[in-house]
Amino acid sequence: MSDFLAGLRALDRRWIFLAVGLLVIAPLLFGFHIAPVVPSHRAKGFYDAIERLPEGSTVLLAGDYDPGTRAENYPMHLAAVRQLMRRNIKIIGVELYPAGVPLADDVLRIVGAEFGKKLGVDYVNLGYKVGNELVMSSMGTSIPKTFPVDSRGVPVSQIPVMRGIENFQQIDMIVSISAGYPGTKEWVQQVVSRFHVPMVAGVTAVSAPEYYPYLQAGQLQGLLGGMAGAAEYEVLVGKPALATRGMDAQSLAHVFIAFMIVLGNVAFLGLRKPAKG
Amino acid sequence: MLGVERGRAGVHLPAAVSFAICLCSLLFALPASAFPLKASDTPNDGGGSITLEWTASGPVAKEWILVRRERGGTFAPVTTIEGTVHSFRDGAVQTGVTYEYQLVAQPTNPQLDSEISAPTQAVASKFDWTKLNVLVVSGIFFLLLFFYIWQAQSGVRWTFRKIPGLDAIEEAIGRATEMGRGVLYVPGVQEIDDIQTIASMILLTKVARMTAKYETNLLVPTNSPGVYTVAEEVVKSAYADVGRADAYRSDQVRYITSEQFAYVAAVNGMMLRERPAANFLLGAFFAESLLLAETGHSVGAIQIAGTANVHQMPFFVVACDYTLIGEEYYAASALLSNDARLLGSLKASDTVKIFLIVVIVVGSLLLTFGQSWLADFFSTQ
Amino acid sequence: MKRTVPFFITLLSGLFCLVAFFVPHPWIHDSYGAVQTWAIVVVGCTYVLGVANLLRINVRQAQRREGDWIYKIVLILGLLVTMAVGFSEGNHYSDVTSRFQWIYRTFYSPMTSTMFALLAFFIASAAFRAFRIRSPEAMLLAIAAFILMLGRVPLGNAISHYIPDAADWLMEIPQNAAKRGILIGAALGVMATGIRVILGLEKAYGGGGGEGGT
Amino acid sequence: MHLSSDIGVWIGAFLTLGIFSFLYKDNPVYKFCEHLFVGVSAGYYVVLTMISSVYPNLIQPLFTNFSHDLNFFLIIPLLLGIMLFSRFFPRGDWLSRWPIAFILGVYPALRITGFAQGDLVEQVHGTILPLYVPGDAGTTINNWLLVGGLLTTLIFFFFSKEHKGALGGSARVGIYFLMISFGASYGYTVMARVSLLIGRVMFLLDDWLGLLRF
Repeated sequence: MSDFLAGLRALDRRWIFLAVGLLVIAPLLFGFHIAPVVPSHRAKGFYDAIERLPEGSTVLLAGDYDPGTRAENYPMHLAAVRQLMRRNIKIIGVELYPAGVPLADDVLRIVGAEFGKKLGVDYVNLGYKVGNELVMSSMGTSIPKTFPVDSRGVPVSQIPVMRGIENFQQIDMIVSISAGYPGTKEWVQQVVSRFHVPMVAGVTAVSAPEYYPYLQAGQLQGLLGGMAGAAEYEVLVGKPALATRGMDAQSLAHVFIAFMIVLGNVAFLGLRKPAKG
Repeated sequence: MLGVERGRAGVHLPAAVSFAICLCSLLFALPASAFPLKASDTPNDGGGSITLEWTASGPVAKEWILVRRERGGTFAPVTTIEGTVHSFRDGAVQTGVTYEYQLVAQPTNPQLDSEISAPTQAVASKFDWTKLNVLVVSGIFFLLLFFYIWQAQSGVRWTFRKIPGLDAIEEAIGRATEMGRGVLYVPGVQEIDDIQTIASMILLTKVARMTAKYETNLLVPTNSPGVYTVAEEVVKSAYADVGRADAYRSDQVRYITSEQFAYVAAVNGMMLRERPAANFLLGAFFAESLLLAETGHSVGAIQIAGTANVHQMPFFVVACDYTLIGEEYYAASALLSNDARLLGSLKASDTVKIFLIVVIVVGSLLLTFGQSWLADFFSTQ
Repeated sequence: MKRTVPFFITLLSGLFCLVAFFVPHPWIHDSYGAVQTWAIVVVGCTYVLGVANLLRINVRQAQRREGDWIYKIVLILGLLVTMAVGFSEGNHYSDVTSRFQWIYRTFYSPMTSTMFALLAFFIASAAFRAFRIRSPEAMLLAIAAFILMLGRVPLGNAISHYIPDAADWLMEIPQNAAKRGILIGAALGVMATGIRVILGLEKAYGGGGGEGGT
Repeated sequence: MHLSSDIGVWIGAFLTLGIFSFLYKDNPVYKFCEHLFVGVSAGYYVVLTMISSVYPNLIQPLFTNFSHDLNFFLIIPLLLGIMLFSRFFPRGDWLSRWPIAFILGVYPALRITGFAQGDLVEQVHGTILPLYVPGDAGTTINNWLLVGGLLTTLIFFFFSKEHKGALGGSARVGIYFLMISFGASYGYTVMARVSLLIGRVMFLLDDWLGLLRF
């Protein structure tokens, strides 16, 4: 037994790496299903908040992430645009991550084609602007002055969907898809209370716990956390896609990591002094 | 509180007048079935907006066309509104121009039209009363801050509680000395202008003085040239302070690389080779926190960590012997720095916390007994 | 001149922006809009400056043949080629078929997403080698982590709906209370530092933003 | 199996595997990828910043529409932006402090009001909760826990008095709340990292090797 524990303690961590890799590849490759995705009430809150918007409303869609967290944010971005376009809501996209622009362009183009929406008439992507929370605050004064042109360089005065849009008074809701700074936290701080605009957020799992106080205080109407939140939302929107596909691998990896914590504590039992403080 | 009441009353005064005018016109001018349309300046904005409210009694039109005219002009449509709606904010008016509104039923049915509203102007507010709570809370905090900084500058010193992680620094260096092994100090991965890195440099002063005194080897790998320059200066002068300038070697502080994972790989390599008895991970950490803490733990070092990056705290808590959590980390550096501005700020934020605790307790008790005014005062939405 | 002018620029622009938060009147608000646009442009220039600096440091290291100089050349080439392609395409840089987008999709996108994917492996190994439950506090942390890891994936729900329910409760009540405590403390810290910077009481300039990033 | 015929996907796959090779050990391929990544991303940032911010918000209005809408005031940020680059000349170094001073006025002011409103005032408001909800024992208990959890966490971060007696007891409870919140963060971080790995594996198996059929 003690030999076994000693062996465990000396385990090269690359074996653990290998196990993680296999556990993630296997369910994807063989496509076996462990359990169905059941939406949580937070995902429902996100979905219902968008459902409550009257047709023809205008939504600001902030895609503040880049390929670094694409696996988490892209599925929720895609699903949110599906729900918005299905409900005939006009979309104004902005991105405060420079590398987020092509992702947002993709999402709008792909779903726009699905629903037969026209760029410029039903939706527009204003693209990236440097300055983080300063851009948000500046949009509160004037959106056309902050974004004189869209991501293609077309002046906003020539874009039909931007007609009449001056500042947040004409925006019915903000949908924030966020990876970190700048993102949901800054939108809450700079825009939600200050200009009284309701907001829902789809965020990476790392940052999700930080936003629960905002959710409880009513600064957010709904919250999607990570790929699991995206999968729940995909089910609600009625088009299970990328995130739902990944959930079985996700389940297995979680169990494995929990098991590693237990195993590690058994292996190193009694080896170190107890901690103080 | 009085300020709010007064402010709000002031804003509503014209509304009350216009409502009275509406009532009068109801009596004299219009058919009985029409309902009043209340138009008033949208409060707390920069002008350019009028808020309309109405309650239609009896049968309601399917849709309304909202029409507007400048006084003496002719009505022109503004927008179409569904019959179920009861308010609208017209944000396309000019400040200081007098307007009149009417809701015209669609399909046409004059019976269902509203009255013509009383003439109204959009007014630009000089103060946004919904933000009074922000002004009050920040005002209290800043006044306390200036007061305590001023006190600290005139030599007042307060007693603060012990911070276990801070006291453990000496113990860890002592143990390293006994074991004849070195000490590793990682100052985070942000630039020198980051507040957390600055705090780290203050803590480094204490660590360097002790290692100089105990003649224990200290290594400081840095990931930015800026941090390298400052850290070198800090360590050098700490050695000089305790009279051991001769013991300082130029390779104790090193610039490794700015690339995140390459830096981690290099520091982990140092840990495995040098096997330090104590690791200090103090500064702004991101994804590298768990890699550094893991390797440090596996070589059996005493680890003391501190960061204000919330996401990284769990990894430090489980793998390190002591963790300075968020504010504790800043407090530790303030206590060590003896800088009046930092000490005054610490004292001021403690005092504001007492104030907030009282507000929350009193507000919750009031709310329990049906009094919501304190809660409402803090509402921002 | 060298110190007083910057001091007054910071003081005036800071106080003006503070006042503008509370005053919606066009007297203040219109110029506030202009000030913000100026700041956006200046911040844009600092980004360009940052990259110019990166280029300068790396060119110097490559010239001196220091350490990994060969990799510095890779860095410089990557930087210059990307810039040249981007600027040569002008406003068409955002077209799906542009060469700039090809560079983004072929180089930038796979590399940045893989960098962060590495961490899945490291977190598993750290769970085994450096997650020590040796105090009641660590025990609480571990239990909360277990409940969350199971409760947030479909597997937890398949075992029992109590697991996601417990995870929800943990997140919404105890977790929420503690995070709010951290949030309030951090807010006080940011406000204190902010006002010290505006009033010129801060020796070192703090620029870091929030707790984002990974 | 349906191998990709797109050269871009092959390069992306090579770079992905090159970065994953770091898991075995630090090696030249990884170093190559890392430096290339830094170079390409810096180049990308410059292009985006110039084309999407500096050009439309400064150059275009200033040089094509000078007199319209007070655009000539944009000379101020233009000068500030140019002054930044005086850093490269030792004697003009002090000039670069002016634009920095401007940014150091605007950002702290934004943060002060943003944090004060969103993270201080509104969070206090969110914690003022009724301590007895008739007929709803669950909400009553949760409200007590939320209020109590926040107060004890704040007390833990209270430094002006030694944590002894009732204060010490409260601080202790505060630590338990903090530990639960760290456990929750741990669980969520695990989730995030695994998701990103899944994303990369999907890229390799699907886009590159064409092995997945959904």
